[in-house]
Amino acid sequence: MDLITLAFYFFAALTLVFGGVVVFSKNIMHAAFSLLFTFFGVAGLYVLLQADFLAITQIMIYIGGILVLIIFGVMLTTRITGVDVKSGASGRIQITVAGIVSAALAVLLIYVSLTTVWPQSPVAEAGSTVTAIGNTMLTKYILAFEAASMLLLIAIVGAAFIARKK
Amino acid sequence: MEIGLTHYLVISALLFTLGLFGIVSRKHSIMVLMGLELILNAANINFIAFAKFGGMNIDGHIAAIFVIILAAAEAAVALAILLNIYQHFRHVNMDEVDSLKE
Amino acid sequence: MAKDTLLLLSIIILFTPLSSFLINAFRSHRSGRISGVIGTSILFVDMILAMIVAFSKLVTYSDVNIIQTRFEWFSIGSTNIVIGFGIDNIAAIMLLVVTVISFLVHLFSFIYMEGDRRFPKFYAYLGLFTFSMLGIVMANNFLMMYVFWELVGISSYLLIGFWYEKKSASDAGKKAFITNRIGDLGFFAGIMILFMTYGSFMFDDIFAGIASGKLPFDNPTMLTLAGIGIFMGAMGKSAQWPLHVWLPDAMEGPTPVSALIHAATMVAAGVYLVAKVFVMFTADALTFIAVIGTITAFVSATIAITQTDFKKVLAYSTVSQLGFMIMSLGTGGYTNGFFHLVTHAWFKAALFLAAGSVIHAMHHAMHHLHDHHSDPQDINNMGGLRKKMPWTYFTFLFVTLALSGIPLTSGFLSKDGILAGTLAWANLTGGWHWIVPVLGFTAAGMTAFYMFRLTIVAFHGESKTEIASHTKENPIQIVLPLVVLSVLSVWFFYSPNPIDATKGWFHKMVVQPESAVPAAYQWDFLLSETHAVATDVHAGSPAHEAAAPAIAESHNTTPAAEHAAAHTSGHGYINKFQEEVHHFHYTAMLLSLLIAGSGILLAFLIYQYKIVSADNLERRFKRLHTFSLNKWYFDELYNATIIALIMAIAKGKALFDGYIIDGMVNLSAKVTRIAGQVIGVFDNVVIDGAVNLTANVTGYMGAGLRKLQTGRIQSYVVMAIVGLLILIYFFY
Amino acid sequence: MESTNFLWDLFGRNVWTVLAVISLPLLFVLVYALIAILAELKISAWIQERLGPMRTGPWGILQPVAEVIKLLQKEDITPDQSSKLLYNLAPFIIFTGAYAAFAVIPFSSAFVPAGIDVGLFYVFAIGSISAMGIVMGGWASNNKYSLMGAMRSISQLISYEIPAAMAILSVVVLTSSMNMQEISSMQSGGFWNWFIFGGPGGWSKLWVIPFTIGLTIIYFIASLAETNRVPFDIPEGESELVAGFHTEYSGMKFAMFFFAEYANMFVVSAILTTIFLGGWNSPFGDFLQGPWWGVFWFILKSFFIVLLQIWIRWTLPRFRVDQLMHVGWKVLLPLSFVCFVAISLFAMLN
Repeated sequence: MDLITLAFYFFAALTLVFGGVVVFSKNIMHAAFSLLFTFFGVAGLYVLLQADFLAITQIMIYIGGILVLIIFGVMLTTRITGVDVKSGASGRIQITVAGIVSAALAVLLIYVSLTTVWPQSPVAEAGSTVTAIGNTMLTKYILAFEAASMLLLIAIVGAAFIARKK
Repeated sequence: MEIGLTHYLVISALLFTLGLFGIVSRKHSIMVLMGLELILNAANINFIAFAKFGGMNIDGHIAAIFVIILAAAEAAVALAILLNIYQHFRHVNMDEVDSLKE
Repeated sequence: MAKDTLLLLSIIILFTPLSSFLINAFRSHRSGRISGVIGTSILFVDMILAMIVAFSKLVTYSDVNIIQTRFEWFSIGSTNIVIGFGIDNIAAIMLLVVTVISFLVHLFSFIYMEGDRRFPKFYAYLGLFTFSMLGIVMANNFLMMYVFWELVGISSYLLIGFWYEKKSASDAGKKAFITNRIGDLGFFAGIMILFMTYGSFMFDDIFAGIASGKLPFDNPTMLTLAGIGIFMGAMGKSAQWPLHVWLPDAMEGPTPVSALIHAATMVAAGVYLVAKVFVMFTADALTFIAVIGTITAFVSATIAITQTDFKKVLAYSTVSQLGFMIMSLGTGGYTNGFFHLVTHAWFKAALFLAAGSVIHAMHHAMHHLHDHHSDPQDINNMGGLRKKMPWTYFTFLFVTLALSGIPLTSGFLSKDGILAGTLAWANLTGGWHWIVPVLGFTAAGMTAFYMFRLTIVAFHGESKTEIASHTKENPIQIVLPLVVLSVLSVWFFYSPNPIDATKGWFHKMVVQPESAVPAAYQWDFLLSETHAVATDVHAGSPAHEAAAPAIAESHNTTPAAEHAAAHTSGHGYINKFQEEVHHFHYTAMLLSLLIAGSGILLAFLIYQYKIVSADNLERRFKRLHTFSLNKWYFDELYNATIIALIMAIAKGKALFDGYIIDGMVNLSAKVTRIAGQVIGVFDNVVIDGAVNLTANVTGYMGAGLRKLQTGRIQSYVVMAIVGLLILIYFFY
Repeated sequence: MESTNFLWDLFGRNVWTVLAVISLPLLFVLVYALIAILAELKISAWIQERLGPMRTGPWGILQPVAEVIKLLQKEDITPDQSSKLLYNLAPFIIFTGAYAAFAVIPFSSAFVPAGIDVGLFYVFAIGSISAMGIVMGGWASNNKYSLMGAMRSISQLISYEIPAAMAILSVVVLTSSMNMQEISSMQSGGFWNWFIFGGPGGWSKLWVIPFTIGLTIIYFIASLAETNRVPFDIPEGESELVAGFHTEYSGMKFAMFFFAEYANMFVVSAILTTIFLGGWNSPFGDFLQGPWWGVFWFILKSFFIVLLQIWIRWTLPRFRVDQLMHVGWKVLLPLSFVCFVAISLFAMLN
């Protein structure tokens, strides 16, 4: 068991355990903060997958952006009178159904993952992906890139418009 | 056992089902949103895993980046909408938001 | 002025009063005086324009028959409805008459109607009336003529019933309108006969058609009937016997209205119509017209003698004079008939305005004395007004002389011509036709008598009541129109010769047109010599058209006719009738002077010097007096015959409706109800059962399926995932 | 840029070496923090015309040590109604964020803990972990002042991140690299080649010098805000919010915050040094140039910036919240955009 394998299991555990906390926690703030670790774990997995740029993007956008937004959302939409902020579980039947369906899906997906013969290609050389991503983004995916920038602009303007006080 | 594609796929599957469970079992909209983020992350793990092992190479990264962009836009707009819903109903429980106007 | 400009100006003249109507109609709740100023100034402009157009036509284009335009209005199938408008000499003269009198009446009403709470509305109605009347004048086709004919009817109705709070006023309005409708029915029938035959409403087309020998239904009688039908319209509008009953009642309207509409313009429209379509009347139709005119003139003159209401006397006098005009036209005296229309318009308007002046003064006096019961229009309440209202008196006296046919007045010129015409006609035709001049002369004498009776009773002697002694002269706005109108009644305006008008401009301008009727159906003495020759030689050939100069537009009528006449007879007369009239000129003049003089003398003897007692006469001719006083019982006669008949028919129909039709309806309703009940049971049990069954099945299914449609996204997600699982299970 | 780390060359890649590489910056930070605290105390005293700590050691130079000992001895209070786990976790998260940034800071041409290609980006991203720590601590304290302090802090961080990012991006545009080691080595050959003066290049770079100087100032101001230093210390403005998000903290956990703040100060200074002030390069060309001298120059420059921050802290008054937002969004942001566009144009035309 080398360091890489160890790191993989560490990050996998981090992701899944805190993912579980996110989902099962009764306190919404705990859930939100657990998300931090989940994201961090995923970023770690990216690093192990030699996607350094993606990993940092993950940290920057998910933790620095989306998570902050979510926490702001929680704070602005919940009456925080104490530290135990309920995350609003549904009725027992619904949870049961959700559990069954999720478990079934998990079993199915894992079964599929394990039994399918995936097209494998030789493992790519380790190295910086930034240049490659930049070149591809501005050549092959230039249209999608511009569309995404427009989308973000519109989302910003729209969000600001929707959220402002009447 | 060498860490390979299936490892990541399994992790992704588990993360996906966790997210799904979060979406289905919670009333609080923000909890649903968090579940959604988990699902998107699971998808991204798949993309990157296939980029490395499945020959998707840089295209997988690009796809993941677009997923992240969409997630950011979605979170911004969704939270803005939630703020509005909260101003109207004083809560953000999904199944109690049931009228289109006051 | 170019012809196009002239037509353009005519259109402007036509629509200017309409603007007055629109402006005043939309400000009918505002202050009144402004409306008066607006209406009067618009009419002033209109009058100036009308003068320009009229002089232009009469001076520049005097030799052009008619300046007109025609355009397609719309088409029904393959039939094109063509309308248009045009100015000929009589239209030009009528333009002058209508606008001048209308302007003076506007001016007069400014004081007369002051303080009335519907003052703006009054001016609006006056504008509407003037517009409609000008439309009649300018029309060169039956369709427009008919449309404006009805517009005149409606504005007359509005103005007669202007004080509609008074039942008599609103009744009078309705009576006028309905009576007119009866005449219009004939008018419409006549128009339709002509339209069916000639396929056009244009005068030109129709006259050309008649001249070409084409007759309605190939029957000369139908042409006569068409003429009589159109004349019936004139009978209604011009209050000819037996449709004259509405005009005296129309005096319920404000006096300026009586002057404008029921003396000078609207009632003259009938005469104008007859003159306009004169060329299409057959000999039979003309005889009918002459007889009707004569009866009207005589009957109303007899009634006027005994009336005591100031305006009623004038009203019957108007009817009588209209009878004269119609009679003149009927006897072929085209020019004199129309001449009398014009001269009569001035002095009758003056008479009515003078009456208005008197009534206004009486009203003021009554108001001053706080008397609200006396009748301000009863001449027995007046007397001695000569000293109180000198201007009114002298103008009134002068126009009374004109009406009576005393020399140096315009009335003498025209009436003399008419009477000479009747004599000539009777002489040329003979037989029972002599009754026409006899009754004509009698009526002329009676005219002089009753007019002087009116003057003497109302103005001479001492004041008969307190009210009369408190009257005083009216302001300039009232007096000025009187003076203007009476000045216009001086002979000089029509002919330099005070006893013969035939050399004056009027007779040069208004020349009797050539008849379009085939010679076989027309008096031979009304046909010009060329025409007679032409018809003799080429009977039924296209030469008719060429020989009917009156028909073709911008055809040089007057010189042509004169030229032709000079060639054939060498006397300067158009036809034999003119010549005969000339022969009878002095006879008629002496005779009428004699009769009018004796009428005046009689009036003075009875009412001024009381040598003959009026009461004695009244007692001795009790029956005649009552007969006259009650207007020959025409209203009662109509009540007892026509109205009673209609009521009886209506009652019979009501019974029929009540018992038979209602019974059938009720029976069918009952049958339907029973059938309905049976069907209802079937419907409830069988059909509703089936429908309900379907509905319930659907409903239960819906209620079951509805549970799936929770509205919760989460349950949809679950279902989607379940579906995915199933799909993967089956296809993986 | 494979391995600019002399430890790898010395000992090879094994667990112990990794541990050494990881802990080296920690050692540095400990020493640095003590010095910085002393500097803060002394400089504030001199600015206020007093002597400052004089009793502990000669001229009071041991005063920071005493302070640390005091903090370690203090009772560690955890508020009763707080969210215990998060409350205890927050200081570590914050310190983790601050310390993680040291991974890519090039102390010398021969030493950088992790020489990754996206170093600048990494530094930038890792800053957001500190933000999470702040909000975690603020919320978990169950104290309204803490919560408000945390929220203000977050909004301030987000607001000033953008001008700072624009400044960094401008340099990235000029260098076409995000590797901090590369950026540093590009600026070798005297202070004239530093990016504050437009970086290496011919006379045409004169056009961008105003913009690069401007960006340097912008980055400096933004970094003040990101570290919550005066005049941007509203999140912990004592006159309004007691002590901001760490009001409830005491003892060792407070020391962690304290520590993290000083570490952060050094991180932003180090970045400023690296991207604008030539990094470990000597300002005088080859004079005193080399791997070891590089450490000296780097620490000297960074320390100068830290001292500048301390100096400003005791000189300027605090901004109001609205002024803060105004400066961030309406002044710095447009200015940084202008500079960025200008520099991009320059880079494109070159």
